[in-house]
Amino acid sequence: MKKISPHTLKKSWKIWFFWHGSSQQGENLLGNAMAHTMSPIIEELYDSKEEKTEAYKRSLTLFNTEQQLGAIAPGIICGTEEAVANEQIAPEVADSIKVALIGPTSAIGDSLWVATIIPLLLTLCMTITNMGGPFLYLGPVLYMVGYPLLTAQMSWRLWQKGYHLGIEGINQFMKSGQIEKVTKAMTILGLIVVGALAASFISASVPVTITPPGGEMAAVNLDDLINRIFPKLLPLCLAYAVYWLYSKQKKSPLFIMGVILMLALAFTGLGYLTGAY
Amino acid sequence: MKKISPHTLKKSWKIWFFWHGSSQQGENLLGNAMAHTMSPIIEELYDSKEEKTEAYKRSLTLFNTEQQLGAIAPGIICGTEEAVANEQIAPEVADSIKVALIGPTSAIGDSLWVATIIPLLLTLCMTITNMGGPFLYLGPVLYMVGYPLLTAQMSWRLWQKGYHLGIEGINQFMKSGQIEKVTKAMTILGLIVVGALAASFISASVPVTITPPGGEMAAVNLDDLINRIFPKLLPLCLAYAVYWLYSKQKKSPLFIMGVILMLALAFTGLGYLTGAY
Amino acid sequence: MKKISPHTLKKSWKIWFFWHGSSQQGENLLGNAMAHTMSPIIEELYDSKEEKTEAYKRSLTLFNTEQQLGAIAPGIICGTEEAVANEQIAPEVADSIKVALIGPTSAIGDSLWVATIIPLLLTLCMTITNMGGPFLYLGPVLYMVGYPLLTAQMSWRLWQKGYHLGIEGINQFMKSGQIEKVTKAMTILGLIVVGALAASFISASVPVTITPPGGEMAAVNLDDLINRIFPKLLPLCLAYAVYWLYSKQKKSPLFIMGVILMLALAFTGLGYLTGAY
Amino acid sequence: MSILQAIMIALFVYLAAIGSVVGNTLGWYSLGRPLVASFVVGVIMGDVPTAVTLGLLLQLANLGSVTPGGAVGWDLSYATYIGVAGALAFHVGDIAATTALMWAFSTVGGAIGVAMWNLNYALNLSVNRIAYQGAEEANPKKIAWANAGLGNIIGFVTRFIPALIILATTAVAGSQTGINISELIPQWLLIVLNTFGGMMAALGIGILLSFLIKEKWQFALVLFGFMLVVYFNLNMMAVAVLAMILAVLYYVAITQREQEEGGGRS
Amino acid sequence: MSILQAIMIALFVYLAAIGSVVGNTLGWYSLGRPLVASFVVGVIMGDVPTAVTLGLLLQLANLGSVTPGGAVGWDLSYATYIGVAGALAFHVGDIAATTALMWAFSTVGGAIGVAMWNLNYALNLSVNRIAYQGAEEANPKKIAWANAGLGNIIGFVTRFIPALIILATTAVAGSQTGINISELIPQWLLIVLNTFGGMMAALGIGILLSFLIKEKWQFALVLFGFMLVVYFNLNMMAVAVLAMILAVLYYVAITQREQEEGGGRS
Amino acid sequence: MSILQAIMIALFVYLAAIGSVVGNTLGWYSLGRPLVASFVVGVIMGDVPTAVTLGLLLQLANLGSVTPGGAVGWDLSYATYIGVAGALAFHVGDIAATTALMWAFSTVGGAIGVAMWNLNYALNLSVNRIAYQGAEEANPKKIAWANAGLGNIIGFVTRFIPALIILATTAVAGSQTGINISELIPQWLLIVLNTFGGMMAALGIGILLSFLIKEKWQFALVLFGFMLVVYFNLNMMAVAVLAMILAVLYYVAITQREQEEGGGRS
Ligand SMILES: OC[C@H]1O[C@H](O)[C@@H](O)[C@@H](O)[C@@H]1O
Ligand SMILES: OC[C@H]1O[C@H](O)[C@@H](O)[C@@H](O)[C@@H]1O
Ligand SMILES: OC[C@H]1O[C@H](O)[C@@H](O)[C@@H](O)[C@@H]1O
Repeated sequence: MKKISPHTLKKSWKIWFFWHGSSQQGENLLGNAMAHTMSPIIEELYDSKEEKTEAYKRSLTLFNTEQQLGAIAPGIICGTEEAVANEQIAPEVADSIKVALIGPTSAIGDSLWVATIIPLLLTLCMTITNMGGPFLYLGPVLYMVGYPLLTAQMSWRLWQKGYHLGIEGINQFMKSGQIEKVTKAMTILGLIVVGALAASFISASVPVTITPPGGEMAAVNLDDLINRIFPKLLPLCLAYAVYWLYSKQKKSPLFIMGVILMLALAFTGLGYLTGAY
Repeated sequence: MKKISPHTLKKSWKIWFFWHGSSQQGENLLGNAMAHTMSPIIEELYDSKEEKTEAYKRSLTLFNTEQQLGAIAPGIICGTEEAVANEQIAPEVADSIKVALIGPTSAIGDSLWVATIIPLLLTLCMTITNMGGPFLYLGPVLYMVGYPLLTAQMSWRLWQKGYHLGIEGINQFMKSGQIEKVTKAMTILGLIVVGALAASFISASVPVTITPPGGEMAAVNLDDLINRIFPKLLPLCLAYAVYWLYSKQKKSPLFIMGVILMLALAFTGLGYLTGAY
Repeated sequence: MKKISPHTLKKSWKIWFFWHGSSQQGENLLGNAMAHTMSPIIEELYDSKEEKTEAYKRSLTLFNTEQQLGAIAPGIICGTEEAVANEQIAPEVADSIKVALIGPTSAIGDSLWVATIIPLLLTLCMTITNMGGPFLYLGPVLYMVGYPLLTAQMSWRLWQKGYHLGIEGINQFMKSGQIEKVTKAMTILGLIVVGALAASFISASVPVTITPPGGEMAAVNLDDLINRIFPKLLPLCLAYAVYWLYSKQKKSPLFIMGVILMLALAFTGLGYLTGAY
Repeated sequence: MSILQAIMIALFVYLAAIGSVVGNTLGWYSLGRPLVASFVVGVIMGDVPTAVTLGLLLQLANLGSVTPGGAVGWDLSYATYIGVAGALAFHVGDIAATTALMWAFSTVGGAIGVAMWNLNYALNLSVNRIAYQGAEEANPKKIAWANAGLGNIIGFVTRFIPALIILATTAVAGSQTGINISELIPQWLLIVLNTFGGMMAALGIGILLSFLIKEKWQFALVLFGFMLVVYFNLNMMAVAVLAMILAVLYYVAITQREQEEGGGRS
Repeated sequence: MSILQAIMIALFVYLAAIGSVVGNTLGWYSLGRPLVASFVVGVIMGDVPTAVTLGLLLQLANLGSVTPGGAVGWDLSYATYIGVAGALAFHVGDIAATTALMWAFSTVGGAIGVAMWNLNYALNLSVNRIAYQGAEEANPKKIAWANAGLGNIIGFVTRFIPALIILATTAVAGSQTGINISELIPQWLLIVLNTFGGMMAALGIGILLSFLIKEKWQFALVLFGFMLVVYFNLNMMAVAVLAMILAVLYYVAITQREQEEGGGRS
Repeated sequence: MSILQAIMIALFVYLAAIGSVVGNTLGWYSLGRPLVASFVVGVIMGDVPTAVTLGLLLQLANLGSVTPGGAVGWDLSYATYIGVAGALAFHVGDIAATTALMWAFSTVGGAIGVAMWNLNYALNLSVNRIAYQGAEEANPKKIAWANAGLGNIIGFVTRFIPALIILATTAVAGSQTGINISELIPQWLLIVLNTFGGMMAALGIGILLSFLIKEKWQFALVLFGFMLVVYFNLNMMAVAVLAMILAVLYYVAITQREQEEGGGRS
């Protein structure tokens, strides 16, 4: 029975961790990086040149994943390569597993890690940064040091987990409700945090002052009026508008930036007209 | 195939919307209003005088519903009348559907709409009114304009929905878990809001000041004492007492008003006795 | 049919309530107290000396329970004794029920009552006490009077409930999901309250002041720094540390007291060193 | 209050009645709610702030006004128009005294309103025969006349006329120079009525509770709402939004659970 | 502290013991909890405010005092009576110094209490033969004498006497004029003991946690309670009510779910 | 900004690119996030506070930066380095003017970044043949050279050089004495750009929403988070902890439910 040594496994992970994205392109996406990543393993598992060439060619095919949380995918591929070397499974099976991994690990990685965890960590560090004084330094440094360290650890663990899964494990993993459940729970986290972000950081106000005729009542600031009924309603609407433009109208971020600029112009104009500036 | 034209359907709804309650009485409740409401439809669907008389008589029988959220009921009846005219169902079936609709649509309308949504809207507008200044005007006007507009829209939509339901739709509607679920969810809304109302708007306090003998300790206001242990405990108890009198003891609102008056007298007396006034 | 009179049942409960713990020891635990408790019942149910001796001997065997919430257990035993006297069940069945009751009623009583309800009541009364002035007296007196009164009532009710359960009732009770559910719900209550306790009452702070070199920035108090990122983090960690030592490391409270004393020494030392004192 | 103002208010007393010509949505549930009714009176009598201040008290005391099957326990609409207009007619600036008056007037007004509603309800029976004739003759006009025509004439007569009488009398009394209500009402009575008014909000809320509470545990939700105000200092808007969020989540939870179970079983 | 006071307190040391003649409800769980025990000492010694202030510290440090199967890890009751009474005997107004003394006295007292409890527990074995004889003879009086009579005499002797000795000695020492504890205790020791006292609440709370936590995720609930105080500024009463509401809702949720499932399947 | 500083920053522009030699964890997701990137610029240019203040604005405006399948819509990293360094080069103390400049520079920078990334992505295709040869020859060194060697050389060239050109030009312009940006930018433009900046945070948050929202009801959760800040005055740390608690409880709830159902059925 051939077995990948722990040392080789780690070496392979290191290549992945640093050079997963070095030569990505539209043809095989992370294919070259994958061949590079698999090289220590292929060298260890096979003896003849033919077998190696065979294995290298398979590793060069199209591959993609989110590269941090998705590290479980190349980890799994290490395991299937071992199984191929031991003739426990046919190369075709390994190939189809590899292809099947692309979709879910990309999607989960992008939405769970990149769109939930990273913004959350950034937000916490921004909050610390915002406190000013020494915190101005603490916030960025915390992220700069903490994020890579924790991510590398997680990535390496997932890699090992993937390698040890075994065929049934893989099947289970692919259809596992577990992932779905974690994703659901993380989405709750993400949604609440995003709502709080909107309230904390977007600043938008209509600089309009209304002076009721007759002079009986004091002039009213439109913003005050809105905020007394529902605080920060405008920022909330703005966030929703961006969501709507991006998600439903399929507008690009650049287009939306333009819209926001127009709004800024309009609001400033209004402010000048009503005498707020 | 006979079909009610959209224009006739709308006309029928309008009669209902304005004159549903014009001649209600103990004999057929909203029966006359229902005959009036059905008149454009009956005129459109039937040709012979015999058929019309037949249909009018059926529409004159006892009918009742909450007239806004319950507008789905007459909507459904328009649909069954059409089915009768096309001889798809027997008049007896239409009659029994009509009778069956009275109970649930009255109950849901009264408890969901009149006892939950209306108080909620009133409360929000009262909160706005309470802010004073221009809000004193905004609150009542918002309700006076907003409530009828939104309600008319909803009522018209439910009417159409009812008309389009079809026989299976009706059966489903009658035993649907959907309604029950919406009711449950709305009840949660209502209960939380009512609790908040009790805390926000009931003011009750025992004007009793206790001076401990010996003169060592400062005089204590009984109300302060209670409020420091659990704030606004008295208003909470008062609301519960009204609930208990009304719901469990089946006392009339007038009787309860009397009880509250006695309490007010007693508290005032206590206040005079202990020197609070 | 023999029947325990209400008066005898009450008499039996009174003996239990006051003398359940009078002669507890390692041999039969509450065995003597149980024989004492059963004496009025045995005297009422049996006529011959042989039967009585038989019954007394059975009541003397090892028995234990939490004595307040667990009062349901001796209540049940009164019922089974009656069944034995009426020859509805064999004495062996009664015995095995008795033994089976020890575990669950001890565990539930200790964790639900002693570790959840009592700390909760104490905490509420402490909160009142903490308000100072007349509340300083109100808090302890409230507990001293309220706790025994309410507990006695509950205990007597459970006793009666136990007595009336009947054999099926007992079986159901023993495997009932009901208890489990109440326990779960109470645990939620307890956990939240304990968290709040940690935040309200533990005071721990590192008296360290850091003066950044260069003199550009103001001196920073380490505690302030921590609290601005997460308030009262230290007390939280301390509570967790005690939990860990007690629960995972199986250290005794005395040992933990020692650890806390060392910490207090260390912190004080640190304070002197950095010039906080 | 002039006679013209009295007529206008009496007109609204009719319009805001249950079953008036504008329908319950515009009438009973909008013009008839004290928040709106007091505003209308305020506009007619030229003192919106005082009118609405009084109206809020009545609104709170009657939030839970539901009339199942035509059973009107308390005619909130009548009570508000008569109560607020009557109090305003004597208003000389002392809000405590005016509030006291309002409670008196509205109590009388509400009682008259119930009586008139019951009369209206009885008289409407006379219309049924005409409607039946219309059906026999297949004559939609006759049916319309019976329901919308006669029905509303009866409604108008039974409500507008008594309201006008009361209001006109009040108008005359109020215009008497030299009457100063503040001096007529003793201090202790003011305190009693103030205390009474503050507690009256419990009436509306308690009756609402009766409609909403079906099981004991639901008091936990009421208590939760109570705490949101008492301990978290939320205002009603915030509570309403939060409660809506929870209602939505609850609805989603029970719907999803059902689907899963349905899916799991089929 | 006079000798009479010492005797009265020693009496309560007995009554508040686990398994005393008044039962655990009145004794160990009421008179034996520092909140009450310190109050009792305060009443006897005529200084309730100081006594209760000390008692609250001990109560917090021992909230989680549970004695499964007779295993008394720390005799809270003994510790409180001796600790508070001892400290009060030397109290001259400096609360920091008195608190420091209290920690010292209560540590000694708690240790003696445990020893006495174990002695009591062992000596009670002697009673069993008499109870057995009572059973053989079917003699309820003998059984009662064994349990309530002898059991309590043993309890009284093992607890009252050592407590009286300590307290009387303290009383004599405390009455010595010229002793000023505040001057005897150095500043740094006061700081240490103060710091120690503040952290001791973690002991009670940590032990409570050990009893309540069964699964890791439950720390989320603890953290939730923590946040209610730290971020929402709730007091304990508010937290308790809120926690109760959530417990009720949780109970209702799991009960309803079960019924639905039961209903759906059967 | 000196030429040396320009070189150093251009180096970081490369390192912080997607797919740079240090990997995305250290590069794109750490050095490339405005919070860190601005800090790096600040350190290099000796003004961390101003740099980070600018960086926070960019970070907020781009929180939701996700690049599925290599699709870079907006090169956040390039935008930040160029934007912050460019603005700092002209910074004379007026933060409003500097912020306005930053928005201008970062817009240009981001656009160039996207172009360069697409160039890089295209040029990388040339590497594939060499990698394929390596596979044919079973030569791991050749594969490594293709991926890590050539891949990174292409990356470096396409990103470092344009960045250096821009930055060096800026350095020269910025060092011209007599240029006072504050005086060149009119007041109204400052207001516009300030308003723009405040609203730009909506961009990042709105895009994040697009990634997270799958069903309509989920807006209820967003609104809940919103309220935690608006009505309960929580800061982000508190919200994060609370949200984590709720996520844990939710996870436990759905896991337990499944187990129960599984248990009940099997
Ligand atoms: O109960 C249903 C319905 O009955 C009658 O039609 C009226 O009292 C309505 O106000 C009520 O909604
Ligand atoms: O554990 C159950 C029970 O055991 C013994 O009887 C005593 O220690 C009690 O305090 C305890 O509650
Ligand atoms: O979508 C998955 C994955 O695709 C490519 O590899 C890159 O764009 C990554 O940033 C992304 O995470």
